[in-house]
Amino acid sequence: MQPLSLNGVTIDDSFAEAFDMAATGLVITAPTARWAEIAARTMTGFATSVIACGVEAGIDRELSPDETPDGRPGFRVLMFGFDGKGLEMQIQNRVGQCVLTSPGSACFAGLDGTKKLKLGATLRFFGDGNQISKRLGGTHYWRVPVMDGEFLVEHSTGLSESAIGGGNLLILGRSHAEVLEASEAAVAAASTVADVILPFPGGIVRSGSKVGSKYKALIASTNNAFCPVLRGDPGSELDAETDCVMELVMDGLSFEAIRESMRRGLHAACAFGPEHGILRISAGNYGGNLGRHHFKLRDLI
Amino acid sequence: MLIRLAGGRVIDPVQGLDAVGDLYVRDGRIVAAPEPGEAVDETHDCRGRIVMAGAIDVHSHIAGGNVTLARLLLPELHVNEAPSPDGMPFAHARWSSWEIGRLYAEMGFTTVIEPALAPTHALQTHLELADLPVIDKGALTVVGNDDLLLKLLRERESRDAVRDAVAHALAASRGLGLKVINAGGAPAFKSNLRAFSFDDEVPHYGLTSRRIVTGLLDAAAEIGVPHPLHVHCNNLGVPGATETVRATMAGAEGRPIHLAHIQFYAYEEDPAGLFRSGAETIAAALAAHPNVSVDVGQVMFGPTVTISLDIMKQYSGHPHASPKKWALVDGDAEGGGIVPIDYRAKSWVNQLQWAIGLELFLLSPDPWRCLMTTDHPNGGPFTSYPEILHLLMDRGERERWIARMPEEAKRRCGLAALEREYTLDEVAIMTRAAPARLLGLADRGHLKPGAVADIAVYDDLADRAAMFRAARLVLKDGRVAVRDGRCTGWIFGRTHALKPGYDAAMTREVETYLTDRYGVGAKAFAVPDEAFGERHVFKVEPCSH
Amino acid sequence: MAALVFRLRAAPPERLDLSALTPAGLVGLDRAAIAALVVGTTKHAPTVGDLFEVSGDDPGEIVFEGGSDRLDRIGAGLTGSARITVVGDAGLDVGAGMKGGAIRVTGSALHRAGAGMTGGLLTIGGDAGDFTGGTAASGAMAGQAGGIIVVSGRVGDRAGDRMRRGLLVAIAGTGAHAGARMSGGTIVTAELGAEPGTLMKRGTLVAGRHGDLGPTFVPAGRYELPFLRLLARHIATTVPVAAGLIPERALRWRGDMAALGKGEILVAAG
Amino acid sequence: MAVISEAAVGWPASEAEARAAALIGRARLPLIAGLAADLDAIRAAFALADLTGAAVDPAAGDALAAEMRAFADSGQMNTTPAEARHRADLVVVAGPAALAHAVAVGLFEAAASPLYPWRTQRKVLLIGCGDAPAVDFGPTTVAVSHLDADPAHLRPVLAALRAAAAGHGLTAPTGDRPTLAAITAAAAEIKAAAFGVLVYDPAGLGALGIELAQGLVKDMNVATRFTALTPPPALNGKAAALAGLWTVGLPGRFGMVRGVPKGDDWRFDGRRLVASGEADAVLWVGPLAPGLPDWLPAAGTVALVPPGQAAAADVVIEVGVPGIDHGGTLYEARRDGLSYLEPAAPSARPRAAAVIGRLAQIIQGGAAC
Repeated sequence: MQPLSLNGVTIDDSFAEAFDMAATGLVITAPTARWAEIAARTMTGFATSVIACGVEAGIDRELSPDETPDGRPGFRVLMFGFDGKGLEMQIQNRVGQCVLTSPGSACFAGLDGTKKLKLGATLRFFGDGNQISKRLGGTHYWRVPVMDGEFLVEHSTGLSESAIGGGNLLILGRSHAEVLEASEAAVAAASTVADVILPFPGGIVRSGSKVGSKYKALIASTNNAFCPVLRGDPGSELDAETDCVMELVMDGLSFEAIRESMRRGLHAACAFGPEHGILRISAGNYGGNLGRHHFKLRDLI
Repeated sequence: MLIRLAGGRVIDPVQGLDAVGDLYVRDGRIVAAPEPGEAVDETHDCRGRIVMAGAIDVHSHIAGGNVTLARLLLPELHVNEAPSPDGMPFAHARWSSWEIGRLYAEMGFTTVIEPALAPTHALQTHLELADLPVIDKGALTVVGNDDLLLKLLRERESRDAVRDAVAHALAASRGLGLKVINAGGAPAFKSNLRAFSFDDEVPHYGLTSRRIVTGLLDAAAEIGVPHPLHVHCNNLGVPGATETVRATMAGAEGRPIHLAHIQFYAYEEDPAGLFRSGAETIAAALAAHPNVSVDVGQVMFGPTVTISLDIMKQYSGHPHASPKKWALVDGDAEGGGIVPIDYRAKSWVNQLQWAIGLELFLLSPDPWRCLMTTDHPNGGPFTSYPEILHLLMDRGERERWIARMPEEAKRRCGLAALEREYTLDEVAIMTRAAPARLLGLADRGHLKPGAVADIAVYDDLADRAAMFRAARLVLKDGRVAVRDGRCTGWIFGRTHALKPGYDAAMTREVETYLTDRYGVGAKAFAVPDEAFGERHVFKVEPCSH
Repeated sequence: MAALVFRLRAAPPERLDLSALTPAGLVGLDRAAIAALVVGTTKHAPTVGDLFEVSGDDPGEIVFEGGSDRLDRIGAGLTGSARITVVGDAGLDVGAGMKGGAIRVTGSALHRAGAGMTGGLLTIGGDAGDFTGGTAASGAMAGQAGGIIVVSGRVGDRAGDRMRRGLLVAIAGTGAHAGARMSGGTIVTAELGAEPGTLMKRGTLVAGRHGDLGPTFVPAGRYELPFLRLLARHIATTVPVAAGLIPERALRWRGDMAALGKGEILVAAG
Repeated sequence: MAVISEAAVGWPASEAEARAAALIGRARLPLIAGLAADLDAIRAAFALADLTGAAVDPAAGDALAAEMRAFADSGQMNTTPAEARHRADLVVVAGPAALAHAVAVGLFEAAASPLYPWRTQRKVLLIGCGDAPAVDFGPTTVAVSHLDADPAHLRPVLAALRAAAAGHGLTAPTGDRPTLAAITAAAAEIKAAAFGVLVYDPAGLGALGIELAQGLVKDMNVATRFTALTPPPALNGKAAALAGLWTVGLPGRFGMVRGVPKGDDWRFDGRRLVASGEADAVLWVGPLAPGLPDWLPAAGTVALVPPGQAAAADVVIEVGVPGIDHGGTLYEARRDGLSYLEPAAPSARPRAAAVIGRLAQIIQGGAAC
């Protein structure tokens, strides 16, 4: 079998192993795009890993006024968690602390679904009895009095139980600067796909991890196999020229969306080629025994 | 005219009779078997059927200002849909006097007592009763919260004065008995008290409920009112009301007393302040006090309305109104309160009320002293009596209902363990013989020669509800009133009333009091025969002595 | 199948109760049985056949031709997806208590149009009388509790009385006491008559102008509420003719302070 | 046999009665209007309505409709004149009509011996009654205060009072009539009452105004005792309403729609039924009425009127006046209930009930042919 490559970059015949997740979406609007973005960014902060943050969240995309329910600028955010109950708690805390508080904001369902998660259903109680219920065309909203007017919030949002978390790409290269530049480009490309978020800082995680640790309290620890400074350990996956590895992680509402996002990220990274220090693309997996979704890199070329 | 009811199973506990045979009626009365060869004008085939005296209800709110206010408050619960048959105008006008008479008759009831005849509205009550077709009626005069009586008691006037005041109220309002409702509770509520117990004092009067009730027991005995003083106790619906009932029973000190709709008091309080069944406590107290009779006030599921002169209780109950509207009259003496309610099968509280009522029936030591009522319409409409009889007579039917009870209700009562099934004989006692005896109406409730020919004939069906819902035949005063479960036309019964005497001085005292209070005299409150046109409405019943 | 058409032969001699002429009331009836239905309200008891020429056979699509303000209870309690069209005027209670379907009256309607309705769409081309979208009868605990009513002209007094939910649009204006005792829902109009929102507990009136409010409505500021934008969009899609009635910026009156005081009147503000 | 009243049995039908019966019996929709009569006549009218499929509208129909509607919609808290007179420590009177009623039922009259001796003092608060109404408020009244208001438009002031008593915000009434300060002071007085009574005139307030007034009363009962007193509708309308309720379940104004009693205040409004032509014959029952209403046409009308009253009607039948010519049951405002009134000057004039009963008999006989 011929080794896989794209634009001179070696592509491991490996796969990203991803898991079933529950997901929901929200649309956050404000009088200006700036304030809609502030609310959206704030509520998706500290939401990189469901293990420690309770949720993986990020901005899916910016919405034009035509695309939002109230005709104002907005952002769609996606949130991924273990189950609906956990997501509901995250919605309550994050929308309550970061959107309800943000000037001029409103918050709507960002995902359809027959199963619903409480949104305004719990946040309305902030109104202390002065909240106003409104149903328009089958949709239920709450208007909650706040100091700059009203916080308009939809009663519920949709829940997807067929979402997927953990699509990923490992970008291996010569230097930190070159790998970072290619990774940024890969994040930008991967983010153009709807229904996908890259929840880590700027879409990149540099501390890819393995399962388990020598310390009993930890359930994950540094990924020895892809740590350049640990070359020499048995099991290191890195050759002598690879001094830097960065990872992109994608959560998405569907297999197809993640695969497309990975494909765009992979091509964007490979476009830099060996001449710009990008040597190899790999993916994280656990041998295929833990996650039921496998994104084979060979299918993305 | 001689009528023969032929070949039915005749059940008459008064005569100890349960046998297949003929029953004869002549000129509105039951008569002994005629001489052989005497011509029978009319024969009704009763083979395979049950023949009983017409049933009697001692406590059903069927007339009077508050019943009519309930009609006004809840038009949505009695929307008319069916036309009435020719010759029976308003027979299907829902909640009307006319419909009430028809529906009672079709179940085989021939005498019904309105238990809240307010003396100030006696004329209206009697006018409404007079428009109730078919059945005989009577009403219990409400005393015990009126300022005149309270003043006499407060000022420690003689027992004679109290007796005369009560006798005057009874005679003027043309009542058949005496009723007291949360004695002292109405003036206490008007003075802004929100709770009132047997030994609490009415503000400004220095009188307790106990003093009022015992004063009325004395008066009733001295007047010779055949029906025991009919008491609506304090603390209706309150967890712990079993204690109020026990205190009231003990307070009667052996004198005859009837406690109304006892189910609403058979509530004990658990450590969490919630209620649980006190039926065993009540049943034990009933067994220990042979002077006491009760009616149950069974709760049945569905929307209904509570109508009561207990304005304190009705005000405190208004937050539970369903639909959310209610009315309260701070009237002369009591007034009244109307609070709609929906007893829901899904509510453990309502289910427990239902179960407690049945427990009381099934634990009752004596069918002569524990009567069937729903306190119509307070616990449910009187039209649910057939279902209640089915539940009492058929343990299997009970179990089917119990299977739907929430656990919360099941573990707060002992209904599931009760195996008793009422016999037809016990039913005849509870719904015929006993109420007649308690009302002092000697000419009914049994089938002895000389009794009024108020007779109900039922098909002997395993489905007791179906059986008692539609009598096969009902004779009222010897006339066919119902055939095959349907009323056959308008005939009219009478309103039974006492006519006690009293000292003429009381007439003057009452006149002075009324003129002081209202600016009009006793005539304005009278119930003269002339007010009924050419209708012959009243039948005077004798006092006991 | 062709629409089931009831063509009025002449002005009816008495008020008619047409509530039986719905899909539910006509199911399984052939032409003769339909003609025999009594629709009169007096002892004369005229039938469908006495008063209407009947054609067509589709009870899911009913047309009344030749209106009259004596044609009462058209489409009362309508359910499902049936459609009823009245070419001309309708009488009392058109669409009262309807749960679904669509009724269109090209002329005007008398009182209680859409009273107590819980779903569906009721459109009236002319004016409508008192209690439009309000309570259907004495003692009724709820007025309109869902669905949409659109009246192109004016509605009478107490429109939306005890309204709980849904949308009532009276394009030209309302009579007095619009939204009386309402506890939810939204009324939209160009002009509210005298004393709007009497005893309203909750709910929203949106208008360009209004009559006397009395002392128990309190001004509570001027806002560009996102809710109004949402409402404007909803109306633009469901009632395009009324799209211009929603102001971008509104003065919020809060009341009725004589009742719960959690209702609002939103009036166009510069 | 549809005659409830047995009064008619055995009387010969006069020519006028025959003509009247023909008019009513032939009509597509007869209207039985007025019911300004004793209870027997009201009952007879109901029976005739059942027989002929008529609409029924008491003379006080409009006022009655508003009051009954408000009651059915929300319920009420009321009291009697006697209870108000003896127990109230605050009487709030809303408007001149209410004040007239309070005076008429003796609310301010001193009792020869006070029934509740602990109640020694009373205050009166007048709303929209002017500053100096010519009324003797009696020896127990220790203070009379006034709240300025337009007597024709009391609703806004009552609304403001209720809002103020509930602690809600307010805007100033039009023209500061009354001022916010006066409203606040009046609300404080109302809240301080131990047993307050609000007297209002239902006819003047309309259904929403009644509900508002009752809302104020109910609000106060959370902490103290408060209740209301109202004048009954005119021309024995209360008796018609009560009898309607126990006879067909409907208060006063209703129609017998193909044998089924139906209530609808607009549809069975007599004035409208006549104007629209829906009613094609009218039986006016008015022995207690001062005259026929102006909307009644002469053609097709049968009028039962008191002796000597001129009436433009096809058939005019003079009947006795209950309480004068014959006894009768009427609603008595002072004692707030139905009372039987003995005749003041008994005469042989026919009772309205008997005439109506005979009309029914004739119609029934005709229908049998």
